[in-house]
Amino acid sequence: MDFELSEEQNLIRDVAARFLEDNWSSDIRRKGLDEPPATIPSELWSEIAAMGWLGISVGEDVGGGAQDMLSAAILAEAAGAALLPGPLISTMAAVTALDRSGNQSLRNAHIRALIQGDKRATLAVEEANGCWGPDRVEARAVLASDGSGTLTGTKILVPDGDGADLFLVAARLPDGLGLIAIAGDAPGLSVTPMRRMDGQAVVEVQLDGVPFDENAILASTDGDAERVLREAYDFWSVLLAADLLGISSAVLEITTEYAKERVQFGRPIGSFQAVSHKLADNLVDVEIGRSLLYGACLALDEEAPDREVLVSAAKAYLSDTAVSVSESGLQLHGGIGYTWELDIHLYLRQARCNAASLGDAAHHRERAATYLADSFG
Amino acid sequence: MDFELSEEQNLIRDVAARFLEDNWSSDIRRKGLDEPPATIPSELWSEIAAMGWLGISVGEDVGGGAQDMLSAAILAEAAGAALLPGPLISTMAAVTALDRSGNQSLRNAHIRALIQGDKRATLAVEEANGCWGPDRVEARAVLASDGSGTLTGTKILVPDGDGADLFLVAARLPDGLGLIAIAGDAPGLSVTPMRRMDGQAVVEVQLDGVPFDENAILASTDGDAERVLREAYDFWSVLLAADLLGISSAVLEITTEYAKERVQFGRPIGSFQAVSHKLADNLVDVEIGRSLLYGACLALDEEAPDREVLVSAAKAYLSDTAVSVSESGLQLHGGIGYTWELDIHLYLRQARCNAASLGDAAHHRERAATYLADSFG
Amino acid sequence: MDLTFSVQDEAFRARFRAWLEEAMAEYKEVMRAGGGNPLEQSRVWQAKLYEAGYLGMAWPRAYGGQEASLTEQVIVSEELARAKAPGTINTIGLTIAGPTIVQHGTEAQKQRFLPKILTAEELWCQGFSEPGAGSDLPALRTRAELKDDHFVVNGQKVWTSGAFFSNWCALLVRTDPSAPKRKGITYLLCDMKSPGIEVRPLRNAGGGSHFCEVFFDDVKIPRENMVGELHGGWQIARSTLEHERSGLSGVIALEGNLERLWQLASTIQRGDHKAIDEVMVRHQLVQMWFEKEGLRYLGFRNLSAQISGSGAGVSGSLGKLVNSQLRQKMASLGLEIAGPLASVAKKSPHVLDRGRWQAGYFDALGYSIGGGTSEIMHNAIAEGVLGLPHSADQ
Amino acid sequence: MDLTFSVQDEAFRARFRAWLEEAMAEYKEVMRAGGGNPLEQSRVWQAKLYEAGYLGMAWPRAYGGQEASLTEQVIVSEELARAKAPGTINTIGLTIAGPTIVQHGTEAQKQRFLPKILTAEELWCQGFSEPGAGSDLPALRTRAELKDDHFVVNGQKVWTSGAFFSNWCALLVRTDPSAPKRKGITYLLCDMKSPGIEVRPLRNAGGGSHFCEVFFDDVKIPRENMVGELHGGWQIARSTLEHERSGLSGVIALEGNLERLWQLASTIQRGDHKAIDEVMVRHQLVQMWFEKEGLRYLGFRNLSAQISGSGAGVSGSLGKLVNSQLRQKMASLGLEIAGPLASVAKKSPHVLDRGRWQAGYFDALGYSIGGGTSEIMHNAIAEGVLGLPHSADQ
Repeated sequence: MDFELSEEQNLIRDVAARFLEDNWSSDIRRKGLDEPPATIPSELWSEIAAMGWLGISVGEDVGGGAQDMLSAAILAEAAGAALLPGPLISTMAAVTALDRSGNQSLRNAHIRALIQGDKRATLAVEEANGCWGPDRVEARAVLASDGSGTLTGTKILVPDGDGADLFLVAARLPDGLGLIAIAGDAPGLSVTPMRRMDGQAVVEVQLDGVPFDENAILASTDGDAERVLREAYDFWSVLLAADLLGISSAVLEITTEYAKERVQFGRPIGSFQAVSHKLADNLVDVEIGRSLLYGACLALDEEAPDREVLVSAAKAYLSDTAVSVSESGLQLHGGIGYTWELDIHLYLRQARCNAASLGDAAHHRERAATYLADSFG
Repeated sequence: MDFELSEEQNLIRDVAARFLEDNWSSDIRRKGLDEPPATIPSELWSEIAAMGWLGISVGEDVGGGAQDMLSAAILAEAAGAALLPGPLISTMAAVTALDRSGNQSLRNAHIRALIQGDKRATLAVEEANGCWGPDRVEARAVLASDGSGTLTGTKILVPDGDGADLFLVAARLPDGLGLIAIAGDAPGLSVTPMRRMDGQAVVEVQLDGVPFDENAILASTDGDAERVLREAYDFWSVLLAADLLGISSAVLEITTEYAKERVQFGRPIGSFQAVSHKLADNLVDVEIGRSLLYGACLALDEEAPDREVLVSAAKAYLSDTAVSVSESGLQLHGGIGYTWELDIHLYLRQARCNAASLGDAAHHRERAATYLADSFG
Repeated sequence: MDLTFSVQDEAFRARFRAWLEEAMAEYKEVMRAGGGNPLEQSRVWQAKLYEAGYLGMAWPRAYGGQEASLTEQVIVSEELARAKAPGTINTIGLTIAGPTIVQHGTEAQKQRFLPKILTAEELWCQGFSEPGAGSDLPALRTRAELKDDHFVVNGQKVWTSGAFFSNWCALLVRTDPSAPKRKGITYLLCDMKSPGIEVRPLRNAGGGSHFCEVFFDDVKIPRENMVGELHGGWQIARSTLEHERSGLSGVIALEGNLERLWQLASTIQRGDHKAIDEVMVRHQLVQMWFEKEGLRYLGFRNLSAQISGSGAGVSGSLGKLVNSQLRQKMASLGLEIAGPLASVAKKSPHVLDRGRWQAGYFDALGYSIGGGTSEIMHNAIAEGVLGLPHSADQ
Repeated sequence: MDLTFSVQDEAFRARFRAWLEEAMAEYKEVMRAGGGNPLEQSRVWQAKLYEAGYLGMAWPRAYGGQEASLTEQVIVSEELARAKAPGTINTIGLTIAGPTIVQHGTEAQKQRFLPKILTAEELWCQGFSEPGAGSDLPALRTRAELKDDHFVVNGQKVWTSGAFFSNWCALLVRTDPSAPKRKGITYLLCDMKSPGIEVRPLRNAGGGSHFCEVFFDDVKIPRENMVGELHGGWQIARSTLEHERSGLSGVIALEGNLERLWQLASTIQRGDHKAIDEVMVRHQLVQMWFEKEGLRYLGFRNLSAQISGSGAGVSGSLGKLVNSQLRQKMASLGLEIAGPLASVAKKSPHVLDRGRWQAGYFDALGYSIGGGTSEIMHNAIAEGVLGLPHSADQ
């Protein structure tokens, strides 16, 4: 029975926070709104790779950190709190999918270069149908009897896709869903830049009969490609939930400090219950959300039967929490909170974007309902 | 342009409040929980009739008050605030249905005795199918070519039905829905007492091939029986919404007074924003709800095209308001609020019961959605 | 109880509506032709309204107003909102500075200032809030010392909308630092071209720059530009702040928002159905419609109370609170309905309605802060309406 | 991070579960046979638990306790909740008076009181709240004067659960009216058979009578029954009030509620579908499940922090707040799901589940009041966890 961060995890958290404080500034994000996109400079990306963050969940045999899910989530939380853009998270998710897929040739071909930051990979799942997730994938992979295939479809909101070396593309295979590894320079693949409301770069990927080989499919050792896709999406969702947790606790901390210092009517505004009870409610949401995130991490590591519903719980709860904590942070700052110079709107923008990524709260509640109907039924 | 209470309406309100203060006590309701049901003694009923309340909306030619919808709602609001049981409301709705139906023989046969309090009538609409309202009526009236018919079905939650002289029963007729007037001693009609959580008496009515004559159908002058039923149900719903408004404003007043007087931490608790802002939110709900109720009353009087959606707005909004104001009243009283001796739980019980009568908030939101889809579509 | 307007009022409405339709058509023609910058265009529009006799409806005729009835005032604001007419540029002049001068100004001030507010010849801004005096407005510290026949002002104001194009500023200053905070404030009218004034734009969270900071460095203001008594400015400012409006024109704006939101939900495809087919989306929209309609009938109650002078109106704080909450709920629902596309910024492929839902969201966030935060509105309702004891000044 | 229990712990769990199953079967047999009144039956059940070594898990062996590990304590409370075992009658003795005596009592008090708490030979109640001292507990005014070797107590307590059957009362009294309110309070153990005590039952909003008022008229309490220092009672009471628990057994109760609620929604017919088919009902249930599960993992975090002594646990006020909110949301949803039948009272035709949803609703309303209101929990979180300044004592 041990449900606390280990000493090593505490260290990861502290080092990450200090590193980002020294090497990253929210001002880059503010500037990125006027001159998009806000990206991580390549030197910083190399340093992040050198610190072992990209491969933290990857096996040691290829140079990874072989850490558990929670350790990766701790990094994502720190990134969210520091307003670091999303490529850290999408890269961690992509390399972990490659690492765990069971497709050794793909793994060996790419993973070292990726976690060292020399090449870049991303995941392309969502499509322009108003929905999220594997179940709504319509991109279609046609396979010939000789094992060669072609892939056709359109992906949107693909993070870090501009100049990516490798796209892991979700598609319908003849016998179910799966992820297919497509090189960034593959014929028939074209990339159109998009921008998010928080200034982050995403792309649209057009796949027009892109040729691939059946060895490019990320299948598990027992040949189950769909499980690989679903696990990767869950892993990614948990990291995004951790990012939302980082946003929530950062805004709560900033607002709490402001409430202690800002004086109106001769008293710190934090002594008014309209302020203090709102912040207390925010703390409740942050702590419940954090607990759900830890639960989801553990469940993924243990491949627990309720892991999907816990992933949905964490993503749904923290999506709502990050938005409401950021909105009330803006409100409780009064006029100051509504200025361009304060970071709150940057957090709120990222909260809104990430809350609407990889399934919003309602999407995940419906997914959880399906599970719970079985469990209670 | 005049959207205030008229002088006459202000008088009705003040007289009603004073009369109920002198002649009714919440203690009767409290006792009624242990020794159900809580009913209006017959002497008081006679006095209420003598004051002209029962026939306030009925034509002057039969001794009614010929007042508008708002005047009737003012009485219902006063009844809610004073915790008077429901027969006032169901009787007003039943006599108004009879008055307006266009069936003159029925009207002439019954209405004077009813509004003088010598006989009692009620409406029987709901059935045991988990739903509310005319659309869900399944009781069936079969009509022979000679104009005689039989009525079969089961009605529940019929107010004031024990010993009622006349039941206006909603049923499916061969050409639509309608209300049929059935005498309390009709063969095949049997009544089983039920009790509500607030101690009020309702009944189940079994109709087992009850014979009736086609002249017992409440049809409008153009023969439209369904419109009569729907209008009666809307009229009744608005009165119930007014009762819920009475509950809300009474609890808000009681709690506000308590918050001014109760001292904790050396200050009246009403100076703590956890208390004062909650009460301010309650006031907002009460005033918005009151405005919707006035709007619904006016729309019914004017037969405005949006009358149905305004009735639904008032009933939905005030159902939610009465419950939330009563719950927060209980909470803000602290331990005292949780005692049997305080009236708050009596209001809360009546709020919960009436919120779940004639359509709960979700039912009315869905009804309104249908209307708005047309209006915006 | 009766919501019908008199025959005269309806005739007035018909006349105004006809005029408005034609005027807007002409105005759009001028716009299309590219006549002048947006500021200039807005002035032209306001002057047009004024010349036709539809501006300053409540103001005395002696200073260019119409002295119209309350119902006519309401009809004008309803029709303007319904026609989605361009706004009048001189908002602060028309709603804050002007009414204050009408009520508290000297005869000379009325003659000097009121007509030019109506014609938009002189635009106004409001110098109330300061960095240390937001919700606690009477804590303001901008100093003004009376020397002979003028005040010398030093200090800083913030959240001053439109300061960079305004000619005049309604300014609150502290003239007696030793008095209790509400007793040492004076209300001045300040020429924005006075030496010593510096205006810096302030960017808001949504990226726009409607606000400014205004710095005062030994700015001279003649004593004749004082409104009311020396040290008596707080009562004057308060009467303007609490000036209750029926809020009916605000409701029409909400109605427009709601209609667009309903149409968005009816358009957005979510897999095999539209967003509006989801009961949670639908019921949220309906609930907002209820609240909007409640505000509308609340507005009628207030208007009737104003007409009859019965004093039975409901506090304007209540309307402001509900209005700002409702705007935010609508804006949030817009993003929820947008689904995955909520995050796509303007000028990007797949962007929804050119980013209007996102811009609207950031706009809406300002409603519960500007003009008194929702927390202050709650205080005002608790203390002013329910009579609960002060929470602030213990 | 690891939620598995050790082999020893799992063996302990298996042993306890087996015992519990058998013990409950025996107990039900006795119940069916109609053995004794409900109070007597509860005593018998508690004695049974005690004799088997499953009570007083945290208490020292010297006074009848088990000195068990935290994980064993958790296992026992988890299994009791899961098996829906009868409650132990002596709640206040086991959770308030006992732990206080363990921590602050004299050796003589420990020997005198602790064993009989465990065996339920002596039942306890708690005399803290007063009519004028609810949320503001330290404002209590029940006076105790020290005369020679005893205190003389005069005053009134309220919300005293089970006072009418209790043998002893953990009592807070004011011994120094001139000192600041937290410095003049003393903690006494009061024999409920002492002359001068009058107990009157108090009926709650749901109709039950769990609470009492207790009146003290010149009641003598020997000085040896004082816990801790004279005037030092507030600190002692506070340490008990803030005694943080993992709250895990509470979560299992929530889980049971939620399961019943889901089943209700899957049973209730609404026209052509079940209530569970309505997305709003379903999503509310899911959201409650999320919150319940969040509380569960929060409990694990607290438990781990207690085991490791890291101090990284989360305030118990937070758990209490969420738990009471969640209970009320569940109870309200129960009535909503019930639809038209929400109003039908017990013993009536068509009543749903014999009125359990209504009774549960009134029970739930008490959760956010008893043991510190939700408002006080918000204060505790704001001040104790976030470090915000006091709102109460200006």
